[in-house]
Amino acid sequence: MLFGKRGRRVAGMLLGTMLLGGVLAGCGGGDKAKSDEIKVGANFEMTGNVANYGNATFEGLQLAIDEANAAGGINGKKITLVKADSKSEASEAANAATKLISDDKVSVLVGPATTGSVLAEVRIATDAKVPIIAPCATSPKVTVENGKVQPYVFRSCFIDPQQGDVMAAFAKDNLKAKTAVVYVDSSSDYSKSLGQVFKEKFEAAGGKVLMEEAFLQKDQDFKATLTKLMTANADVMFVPAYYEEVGKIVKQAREIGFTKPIIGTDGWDDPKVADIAGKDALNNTYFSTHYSDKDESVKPFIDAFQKKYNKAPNVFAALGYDAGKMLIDAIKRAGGVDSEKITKALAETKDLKVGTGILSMDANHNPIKQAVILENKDGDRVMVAKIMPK
Amino acid sequence: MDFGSHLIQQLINGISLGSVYALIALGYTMVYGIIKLINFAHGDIYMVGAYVGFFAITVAHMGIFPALIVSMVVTGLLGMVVERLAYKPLRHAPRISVLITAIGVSFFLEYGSMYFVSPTPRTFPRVFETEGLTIAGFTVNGQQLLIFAITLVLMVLLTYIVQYTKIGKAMRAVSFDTETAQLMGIDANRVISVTFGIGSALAAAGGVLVGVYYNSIDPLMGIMPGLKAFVAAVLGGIGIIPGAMAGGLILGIIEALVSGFISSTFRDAAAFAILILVLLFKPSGLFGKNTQEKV
Amino acid sequence: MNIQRKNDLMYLVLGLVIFGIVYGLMEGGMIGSFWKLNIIIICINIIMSASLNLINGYTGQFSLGHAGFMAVGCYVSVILTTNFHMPLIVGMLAGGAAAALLGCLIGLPTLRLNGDYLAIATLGLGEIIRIVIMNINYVGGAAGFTGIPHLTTFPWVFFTMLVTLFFIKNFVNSTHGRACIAIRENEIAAGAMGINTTKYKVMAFTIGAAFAGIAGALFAHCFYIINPSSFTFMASFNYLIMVVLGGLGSLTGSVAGAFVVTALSAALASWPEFRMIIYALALILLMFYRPQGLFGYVELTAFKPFRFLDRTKGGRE
Amino acid sequence: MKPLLKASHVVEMFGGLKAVSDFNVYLEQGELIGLIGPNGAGKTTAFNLFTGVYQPTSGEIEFDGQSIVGLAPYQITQRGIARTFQNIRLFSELSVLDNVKIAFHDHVKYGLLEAVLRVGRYTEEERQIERDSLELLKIFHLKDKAYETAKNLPYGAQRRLEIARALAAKPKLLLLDEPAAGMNPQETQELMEMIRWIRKEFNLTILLIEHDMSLVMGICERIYVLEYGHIIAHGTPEEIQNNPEVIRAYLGGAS
Repeated sequence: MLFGKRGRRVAGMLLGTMLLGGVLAGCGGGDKAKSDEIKVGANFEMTGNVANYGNATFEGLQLAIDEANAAGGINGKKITLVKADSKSEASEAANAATKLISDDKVSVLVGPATTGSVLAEVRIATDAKVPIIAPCATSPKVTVENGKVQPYVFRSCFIDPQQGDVMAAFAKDNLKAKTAVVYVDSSSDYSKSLGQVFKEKFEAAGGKVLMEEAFLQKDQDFKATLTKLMTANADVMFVPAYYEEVGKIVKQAREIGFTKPIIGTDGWDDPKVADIAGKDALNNTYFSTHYSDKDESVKPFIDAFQKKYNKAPNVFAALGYDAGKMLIDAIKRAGGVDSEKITKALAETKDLKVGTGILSMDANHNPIKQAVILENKDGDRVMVAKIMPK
Repeated sequence: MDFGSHLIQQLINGISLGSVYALIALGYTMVYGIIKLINFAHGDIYMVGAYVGFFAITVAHMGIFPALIVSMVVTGLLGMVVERLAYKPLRHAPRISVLITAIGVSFFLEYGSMYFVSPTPRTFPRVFETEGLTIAGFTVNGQQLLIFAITLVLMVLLTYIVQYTKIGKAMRAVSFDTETAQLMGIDANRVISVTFGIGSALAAAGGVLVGVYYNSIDPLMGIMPGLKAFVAAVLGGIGIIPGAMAGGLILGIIEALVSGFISSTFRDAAAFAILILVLLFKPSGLFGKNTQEKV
Repeated sequence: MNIQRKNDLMYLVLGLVIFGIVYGLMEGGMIGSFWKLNIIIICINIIMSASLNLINGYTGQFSLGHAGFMAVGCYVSVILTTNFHMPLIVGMLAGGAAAALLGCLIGLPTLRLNGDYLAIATLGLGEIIRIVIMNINYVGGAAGFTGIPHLTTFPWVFFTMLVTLFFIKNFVNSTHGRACIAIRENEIAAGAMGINTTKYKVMAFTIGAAFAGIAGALFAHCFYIINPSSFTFMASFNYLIMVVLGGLGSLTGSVAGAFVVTALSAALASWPEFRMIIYALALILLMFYRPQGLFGYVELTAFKPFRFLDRTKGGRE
Repeated sequence: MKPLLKASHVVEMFGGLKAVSDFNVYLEQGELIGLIGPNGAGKTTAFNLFTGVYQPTSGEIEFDGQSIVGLAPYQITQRGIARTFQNIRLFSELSVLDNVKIAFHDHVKYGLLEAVLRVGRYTEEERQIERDSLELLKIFHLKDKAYETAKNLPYGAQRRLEIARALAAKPKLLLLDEPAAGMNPQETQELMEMIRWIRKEFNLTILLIEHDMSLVMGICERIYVLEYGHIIAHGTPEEIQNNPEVIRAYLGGAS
């Protein structure tokens, strides 16, 4: 009896191990790329802390690819998106990128949404000579490391210094602010680096940053820090962060009686901000972004997105869509799935019409595109400035 | 704002934050009290409660209070189902296995809801006016008061249930010694099930109130509050109902003061550091009795 | 040569054979770079789970802060290799030493706590370590440390793993290990048998932390970047899952647990939407059918077909 | 000659409750002494005081001429006092052999590095420990059960294993807390022989708590009687049997 039980246990364990071994072997091979398709790896934050940004970016990308496929593909070839989950974590992003490149044999990688995750896959892609398009990783070091351009990395958004500069000038010149407080998301590279640039530029222009504070992703309650920031009595508050927290920050700031302008960056660009904060609270706030939804040239994208997903796009979706457009254009010009040729074509992107405007690639693999500053006014967004690329 | 009034404002902020922790901690502590399980899925039950409330308001067009009740009932039942399916079969297994199961349930609820309701945050419709009340120069939000009041009422109610009702006595008996309780004719499984139901309903109440107050819910919203509530429960002495309340408030106040006077980046670190310090001097929490093993 | 030496030699040969096969398959291109990376991660996770097992499984001290020690090893080693251009081995040793030192400092006061209280205290300490790292700009703060040289190779992780397993195996089969196990079984009786319980708890904690630090060093040099978000309490849970799944107090169990969890997650990578849901269900079901873990308290060698691997325990059943 | 163990005026308070008061005991080298008393008289508390589990509120305990007040249990064991427990405390998931091996802990000389690298004194000492452990198990008729899990042993065997384990710590003084509890008369008889034998063989001093009067009266040379934390009587078995105080304490009645 005892022996039988033992035997069963051993058998069960061996079976389990073999089963897993089978899975291992099964997944080891990967499919060979069929000749009539172009495989694109979509490495995004499907789960984890920033899953909502990863998913939104993916939706935009998917829309661009679907449109291209509906129009007959590229030179008769359809584009297939192969999804992988980076779990909002750098090491998992590297893992997923390795899978897409080595198992799925993709020609191009798109994503992930956040800087840290993109940085983790740069070397893997570079070693395999597969280009990456990072739709919304805004840190300069994504494309330029120690003064050297990363040959296989491109992006479809503008970089932090650009935006920080724009908002510092706006605060100083348009809002006539002499003093400011900065409130950043210390779990985000994007937010921290924007906060730093803003401070440098604002102080260089003669302003003064009185207080710098930080919060963490997924925080719910900001009142304690906001109360502290209020004691500084500054003319403006700069919150370079993503919409989920921004909505709550604006709402709570107004609740505790902060009436001064609150300004931010493209992370604010989501209809949810108004839902969370409420349109009254959102008055007297300004942010920079890539386009105004009033702009006629952006309308086709917004309509198409609305039709496909039954919701308005946010900035992540727009940048994902732009990344898709860049990709399609590059594959078209490269005339095939060869990664080297696609890389070259991406670098030569010029005057391409994307969802949010016209875009050209500069020598550092950063797009040259317009920026706009929008004001939230009674639930509407009004364009207050348009900054064309220099 | 001078130092004194800044301090008072931060205390108000802390108490309001702390009552949210306390509300979740109450359920945590009840479940722990009865089967000594750190139910890591509790924070996710709270998240489910928020979503049930959300759909009750937006899809079924209910008012806030009916939605709160519906959410508490539905989530309470969910808690009982989870207990029945995932924990009950492991009643005699090592405690750590049940803990791992709880982590599994937590993952399942998080990623399941990520799949079904998408990771995009949802916003609660306005169900209250969010006017800040200004009392003697300090701003208090109506909802803050509401959350605090509801937490207080629930704590008193729970203490009453546990101390004076039949089911409460059964709970204490099961908590003290499950087997002896069963010999005395108590249906321990039913008592445990009810405890999970009540605990989960409390979490749901917390979820809906927080959803209304902060106005945004998402599938991962339960992780941090769940952890903080656990810290609060341990701080007060896990298994003790007033301890959970006190622990929650203390934790909230610590966080507000650290954010307000030191730096918000060290807020969580400070909260944990204080927990550890308290444990070093009072190894069973503030309200816990030190029981030495009999040799 | 005595039986124990012979046994060790046999394990060593077995290890070398496995190494030879896997390495051959890798070099021969039979294993693609995705599985190559995941095999490296499996080895690192084995170091993590085995070292956590020493604390949780053998000594019975419920620690939930293992990822914190990994983080310390990770950051100390990358500072040395990246900023001071030291070789990997120096980074590994320094990372392990730093984690061990911290483990000892933390262990001394906290290991007086019992059960769940110790669990939450160690969880808190792990989080404190992560938050502190997040606020140090020298190591990149929340954004992470970039530009790390890619030094971790399969031979490195495999042999480090082998050393770890040998270390822990020999440790638990000595009087020091037995002292730790006695503490798990009955702390009061252990004290009455002349065992300095505090010393051995701290010793187990320190050794566990040291190996977590070494694993951290290896982990860091797999990727170009590391950031604090890889070391949250969720990561600690993950290692705990490996240990419990394999079986507390079983070294073979730790190996199996780390293998199953990592391989399952990698194998499910093609279905990103369902990966975590399936993982969660698998976890619940496994606990259902084997609440004591795959191996319980016993090693593989306790089962008849594998008993030839261990001849020291002559009369075992 | 100085007594091996001497407790003078020991008081132990739990909150306001005096568990033991003005407790005076001495044990000469090589004696076999009994400690008896009704339930709750403070016998186990006395053991816990001798072994460092509790610290006396006041008073002095000397062992081998040195004070052991303030020492931790493991330090006292290292000085030479080993004990068994009233509610058996075996390392229940481990094998019978490992239970005994653990208790050799304090007499092992090899260090951590030797153990991990399996060099130096490790192999020889481990072999010695194994031999000695099996030897001890043989004395207690447990050798054929050496590889069984301790918790699966019958009750009487578990009690014997506890004694074997305590002996492995190589004590000078052995404290036995109700060693015959739960044993049948025949087992008790065997145990009595065994206790006598090990005392001679290992040159031990033994203090035992026991309710089984036949055992106590049969083997002890002197007996202390505790009631409500006080020693009410002290003497040879005959003296104790005829002591009116003891009869009152055990049989009740007006004092």
